[in-house]
Amino acid sequence: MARDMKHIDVEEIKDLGWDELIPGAALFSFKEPVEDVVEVPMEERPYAPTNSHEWQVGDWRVEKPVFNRDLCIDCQFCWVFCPDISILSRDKKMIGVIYEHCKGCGICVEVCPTNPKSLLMFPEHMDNEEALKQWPQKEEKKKD
Amino acid sequence: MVKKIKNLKEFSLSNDRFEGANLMCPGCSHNIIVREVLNATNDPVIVATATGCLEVCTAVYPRTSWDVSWIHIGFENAAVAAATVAAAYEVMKRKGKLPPATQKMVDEGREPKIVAFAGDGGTYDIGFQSLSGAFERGHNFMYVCLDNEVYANTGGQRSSSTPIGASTTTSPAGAVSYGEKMQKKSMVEIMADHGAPYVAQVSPSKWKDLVKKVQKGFEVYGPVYINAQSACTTEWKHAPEDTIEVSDLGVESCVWPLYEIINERDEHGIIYSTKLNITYRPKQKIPVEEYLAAQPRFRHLFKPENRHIIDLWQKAVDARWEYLQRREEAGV
Amino acid sequence: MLEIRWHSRAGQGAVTGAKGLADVVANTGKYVQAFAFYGSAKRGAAMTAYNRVDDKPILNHEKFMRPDYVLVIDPGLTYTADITANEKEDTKYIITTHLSKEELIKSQPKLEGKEVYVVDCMQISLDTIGRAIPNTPMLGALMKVSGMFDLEYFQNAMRKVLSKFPQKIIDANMKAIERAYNEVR
Amino acid sequence: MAKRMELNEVEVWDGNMAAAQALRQADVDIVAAYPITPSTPIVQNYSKFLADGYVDGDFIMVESEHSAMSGCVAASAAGVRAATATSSQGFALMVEVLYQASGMRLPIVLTVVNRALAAPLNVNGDHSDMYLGRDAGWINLCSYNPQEAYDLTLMAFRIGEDLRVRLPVMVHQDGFLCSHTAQNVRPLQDEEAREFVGEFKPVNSMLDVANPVTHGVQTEEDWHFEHKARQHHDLMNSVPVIKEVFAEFKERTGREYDLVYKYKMDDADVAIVALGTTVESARVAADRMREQGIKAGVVSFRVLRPFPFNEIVEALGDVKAIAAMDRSAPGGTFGMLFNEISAALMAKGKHPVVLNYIYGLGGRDTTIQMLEEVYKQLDECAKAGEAKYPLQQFIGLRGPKLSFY
Repeated sequence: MARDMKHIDVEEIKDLGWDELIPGAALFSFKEPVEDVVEVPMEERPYAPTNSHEWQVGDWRVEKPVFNRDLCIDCQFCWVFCPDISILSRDKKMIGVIYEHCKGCGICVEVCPTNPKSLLMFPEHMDNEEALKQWPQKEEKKKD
Repeated sequence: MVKKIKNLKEFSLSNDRFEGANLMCPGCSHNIIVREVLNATNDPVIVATATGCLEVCTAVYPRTSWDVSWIHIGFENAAVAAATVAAAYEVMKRKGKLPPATQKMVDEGREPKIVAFAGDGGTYDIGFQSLSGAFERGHNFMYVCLDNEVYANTGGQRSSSTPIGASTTTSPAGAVSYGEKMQKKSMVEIMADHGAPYVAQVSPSKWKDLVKKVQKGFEVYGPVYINAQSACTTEWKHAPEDTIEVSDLGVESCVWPLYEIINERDEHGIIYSTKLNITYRPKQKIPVEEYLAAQPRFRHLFKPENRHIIDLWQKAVDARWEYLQRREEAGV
Repeated sequence: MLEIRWHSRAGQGAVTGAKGLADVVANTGKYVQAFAFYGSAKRGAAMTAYNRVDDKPILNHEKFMRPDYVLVIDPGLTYTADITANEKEDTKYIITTHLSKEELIKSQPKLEGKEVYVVDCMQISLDTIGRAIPNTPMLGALMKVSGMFDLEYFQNAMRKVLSKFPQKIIDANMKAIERAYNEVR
Repeated sequence: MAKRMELNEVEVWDGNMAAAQALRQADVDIVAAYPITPSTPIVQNYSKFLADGYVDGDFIMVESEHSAMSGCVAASAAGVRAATATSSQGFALMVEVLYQASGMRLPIVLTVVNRALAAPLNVNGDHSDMYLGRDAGWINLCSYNPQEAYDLTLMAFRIGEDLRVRLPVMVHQDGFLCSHTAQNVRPLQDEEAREFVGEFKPVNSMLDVANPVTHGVQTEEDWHFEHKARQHHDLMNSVPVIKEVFAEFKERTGREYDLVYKYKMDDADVAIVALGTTVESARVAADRMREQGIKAGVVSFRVLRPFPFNEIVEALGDVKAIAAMDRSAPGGTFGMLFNEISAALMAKGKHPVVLNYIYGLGGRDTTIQMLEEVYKQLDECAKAGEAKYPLQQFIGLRGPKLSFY
């Protein structure tokens, strides 16, 4: 009998035998119907265990972006240009980085327009609290 | 139903239907484009994807990164796949046999948008026949080419979108070669000449321009072609964090001009007006050299013996920009 | 089993004729087969079509045939096609020609000593239908020679087969069948 | 709503018309097709039905067979009934997508009008295309005449769409010898046919926006094998469903189908095994042989895939000499029928003489006389208890005799 791929425990998936697979290798996004997905924020969606939302690629990172709320102007550049849907922004406010999904590409830092930047790359092993302490000062505009 | 997006803050209210923890490279433009396209509408979306990076990295068993229905069949058939899903949708709608949730959306005026994503290999080369056929037949769907000018998924071979002078794994620069010998072909015009109601070129770095064009595309009935610049950190060999900057250099140098072609058609499909609009005009056109210098795939062009290719590049870009401006002025 | 071979040029309606005959015969409860040989040649090329008729289901799918009737609907094919191929002792020939039987046999000596009938299906179709489609008149001639069906029954049956055509065309075909039925010698 | 077509109790249809009528009656939602000789009339007939209001679905004239099958895959994954027709080179162009269709478990129906594969180019019938696609994971049904092409096409929808199966189905018919040969066909009336085929039951439909589904995933060494195993298992286990559908069809029409076709095999000493119209011609030859005292019979595959192993051994197990007649260029080995029959018999400890005849390539006529000669050779072998002829012979060929092994 094919196992219910909408509800299977993540740990069990890798041990499934051929006889437990869904014919055609179809994968489902959600455990239960979601009538209007654009109305449901990610944190409220009934993700099936087979949705990569439930997975993580954070270990790909060498460096991580750290977010400094004090400097942020909520411009949303980091949100729109993040390739990995790893900038958590709600109600037009930048909240932080979803480290489970962030691959550490650094685009968010590059596109951040504040001075000093509100997002900066720090070594993966460094504590975010520590990173915030080391935040650089405002850069003076170079005179030509 | 057109989603109102006044500014980036408003756009950021979008609830993504494309998920993280997919397996694309860090800093990949494909993902940014997909997000911008999907977030341009609140209507349901159904996606077909050609074989390529996007396909092999977002549906690797047993995980999917899609919160919309999605299909991959092969390398060369994303267009016919999307077109036939569109046809199937219309048959079911006519027969009154749509699934209830879908029917409810349709009743609210939110018809599903059917989108194909394919790379330049799947578009300019192996998928061109299927694309041309689907456009000629006039199915109601959007085709987005994620144009990174190379077969990135298979390890960086040249495609017919690879620009002159680029070093790829099958057109490598060497002691007696400056790399790719051919100029890339103009897919935007080719697709516009199919009579498609709306065709546009976009860059993910100019998100608002992209979203606006996608929205326009969703509003017309018929096949829509979007050629999206997709800077590739792996094959263009720039640093992942520079994706947006490299994209911008392409736009600001007019290597990657942002424009649209609108074929207005009457109820019989006869085109009575063709207009080309340049949708972004750099304040100051930067030299092509700066765009090339940002990408190690062009590094060898800066050797004395290859400098003439840079000159050639500039000439070609200037001529093309001139052509687009003339067409825009002439309203054709 | 009754076997019929048609000699025709592509476009002259031999396949339609063979299928029309099959349709009529099938309505009487018999089993039929109608087929043709095609190559990639287009309109005007010589071709052959075939009918088989039997009281029991037809299982034979060989193209090889020893025909009971050979129907030649294009006059030229009498001379250029191998119309006597695989003939039997009693094979009957119905040949479209403007010649008399004697003149015809003189012009094509290999028909000497065979049971030959002549009828000018070309002229009949031009007179009645207005185009050189000699297939239906040939069927009229076949009815007369074979005695398969009487004229009235066959005409009624053909009306059904042709029912999708305009009345004018059906009437013209009926006339063509009748003329050939009466004129075959 | 499509118009009802009034049909006679007996129609004179060629195989193409028979297949087209079955597609019409099955109320297919999407037919995506491309013309190719000799299957072209199927889609021509179908588009005429559409033009006259007898079809409620969509007919998409695509730009290649590759797109025809891709369109069927997408439509089927979208949750609608899809079908197409092709032959030969077109079939070859579809091959890549045939595997996608079966791998994604989409119950598409493909009517294949069998034709030779180039080079040299040839538009006539042989089984090269059928052989090319036999490992594609589809259910393969074989017809020998227009009536069967019609019946099996209707049944193909029922079999493939059954929730226990969900696999695509090919229905084969011989190019020209069936496709362009008009014969008596007893069709079902539209409402009977529709009732028999039933409504399409979508599974994991892409059009259901509340339940997003991902089709056509990537699997690597950690998953591919299991999925292919599942697919093979389900193909093998389609047999009871095929039998059920055959039985229900018999109840409705009186026409009987079985996995393996047998003619006069109860006491046969020698048997021809063939496919397509040759099966019926061989019956004529077998009857003539029996008049001469040779106990001849005919066996064929009604269902080529899944391979009816037990049934074929049961049919041939007591025969002394068998002709495996392959209508496809064997490409450096024995023909497929020879290999598969020999393997099946050997696996069950049976050792009759099995000879391989390559015949009828590119539409070369297969005469009753030729089949009689085959029986005579078999009779000699049967009496001698050993192969008195080379194991592989080309027959009906001009020039010196060609044989191998």
